[in-house]
Amino acid sequence: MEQQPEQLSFDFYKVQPEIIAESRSENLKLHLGEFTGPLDLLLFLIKQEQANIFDIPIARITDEYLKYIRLMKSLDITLAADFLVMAATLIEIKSKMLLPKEIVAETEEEQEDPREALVRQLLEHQKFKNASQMLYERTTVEQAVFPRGKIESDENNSETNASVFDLLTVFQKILARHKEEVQMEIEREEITLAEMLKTLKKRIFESKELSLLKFFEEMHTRREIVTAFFAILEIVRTESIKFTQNATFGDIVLKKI
Amino acid sequence: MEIEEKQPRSISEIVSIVEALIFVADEPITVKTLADVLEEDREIIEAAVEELKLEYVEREGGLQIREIAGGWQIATKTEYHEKVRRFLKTRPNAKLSLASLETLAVIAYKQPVTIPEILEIRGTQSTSAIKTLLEKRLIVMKGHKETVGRPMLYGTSKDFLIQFGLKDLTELPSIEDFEDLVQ
Amino acid sequence: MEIEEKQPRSISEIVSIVEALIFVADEPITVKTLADVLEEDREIIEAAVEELKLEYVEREGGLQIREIAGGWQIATKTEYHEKVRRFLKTRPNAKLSLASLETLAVIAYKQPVTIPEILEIRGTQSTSAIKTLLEKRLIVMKGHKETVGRPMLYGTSKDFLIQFGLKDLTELPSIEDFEDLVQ
Repeated sequence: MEQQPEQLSFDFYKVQPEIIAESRSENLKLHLGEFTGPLDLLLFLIKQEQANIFDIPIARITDEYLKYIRLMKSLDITLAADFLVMAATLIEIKSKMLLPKEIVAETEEEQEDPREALVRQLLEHQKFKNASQMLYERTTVEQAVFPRGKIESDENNSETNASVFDLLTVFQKILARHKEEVQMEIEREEITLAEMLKTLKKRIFESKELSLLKFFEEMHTRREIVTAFFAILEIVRTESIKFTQNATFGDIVLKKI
Repeated sequence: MEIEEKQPRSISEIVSIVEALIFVADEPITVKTLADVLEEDREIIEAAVEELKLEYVEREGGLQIREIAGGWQIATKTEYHEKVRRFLKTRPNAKLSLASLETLAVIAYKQPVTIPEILEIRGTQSTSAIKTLLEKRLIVMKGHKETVGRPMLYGTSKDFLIQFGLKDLTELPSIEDFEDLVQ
Repeated sequence: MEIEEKQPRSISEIVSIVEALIFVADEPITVKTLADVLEEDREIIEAAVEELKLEYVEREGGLQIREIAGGWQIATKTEYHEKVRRFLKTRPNAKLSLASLETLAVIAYKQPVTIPEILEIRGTQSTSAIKTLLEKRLIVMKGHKETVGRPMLYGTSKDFLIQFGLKDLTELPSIEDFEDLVQ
């Protein structure tokens, strides 16, 4: 038995934003659509008010916009900061338009409609909104087309095509993992003092002398360095081995006497 | 040492080899690659692909030959999607959110483009949409822009062309075409 | 509740759907599975498969329908194997296992780098991954490091830049670029 005919998981047209608030008796029913940003909300309000985009009734639209923001706030819905920035912009435009024209003319070289920049942005945004609808339609059609199944020559393994983004993500994961491991190492005893002493002795007896700097460089963790340090102090105390330094601040070398 | 017998092939043989190669390729295969493998001129390959395409149309079978992402591919016909999906037990891919689609539209038309430039057009932050699009391999990082801060540039990928059924980016309708839709 | 409109399909439609299903299946598909998906009798499916097989023989194209392991499959014809193999060998292959990708990431970001240093960062042996990366020409040897044992240094190659679509190494996204995205 098949459940419902295949349906796409969402319908572009159905998720178009809308605000429906109806209060019947005690219940307030509210339906909020998904606005992709403040420009989206503004376009919606302009359409709802049946206003001309080239001559936006800024006072009315600003009121509507602020009403929406307040509604969201009262519902404890967190709004992206961009929505608040747009609110400020609208209020600014509104106040500019209230000023007598002569005063504005004095402060600005050429008299420009304070709404102009916003209108340009809205028109630009509208174009891309329409373009995204086109993309939605294309991908819907495309989902009905299937490529062939796997064949032998596809090297049936878990290999993936890698992009620069994959490189970066993988590298970041390695670094995170590395950090964790280092933290774990500090907690457990890696190399014991006895083992370190043995290694150190072997190294000195093999090559007669050993650069301290080099020996420390071979250590992987802070703990190992500390252990190595104790081992060196111990070996100088118990064996016939001494420190030499050729120059002030030069490398310290362990030498068999 | 190897002696390649260079007897001229018939066009129907070329068509057959082209079909075999398009089939085994796990990605759309370009005319150039076909020409290289067959050691034939581009024109001959192009004619062969056209011939093959016609054959598929005339056969009226379950498959089609189509040009996508700069190459050729064999795929099922749309009309059988219901049965195919039922067999594969797949659901349609999770759809992109409106925010992601919008961000993708901006990147597709303005590429290569930086995050601040996308913000300018969308009027809102797009970082989580960009992350989604990167993860879905629909967009790729295209190096840094040589301006202050060296912001990362983004563009669409080959997967974008495939998933949206486009031959290449020029097949996208002009962004100005969407203008007259503004009421 | 659902009413399935059970209008009889034409045999040619069944043949087309059968072809589409054989095509998308990862493994040879049995008559039983085909019958289940199409909700048709075994006999009808068997006839459709025979019909399809005949069509492929008559077409004389590059593909064949064959019965294998109790199921049906589309495959290239044996006479074109030489060309197919040639194509498969030469096709660019940017596909990497996770181990190789990890090793490549460390080399890309830490270059020039030695094997012990990679081990240190990845926390696991990378020798076979390094061999793979060298074979794929994604990395190259960059001389010896002047420390004890003079270990070999590795870095990314020109092919690496080409395959990952980078102009130069400064175009590699940095961890900071990524942080912009996750915040």
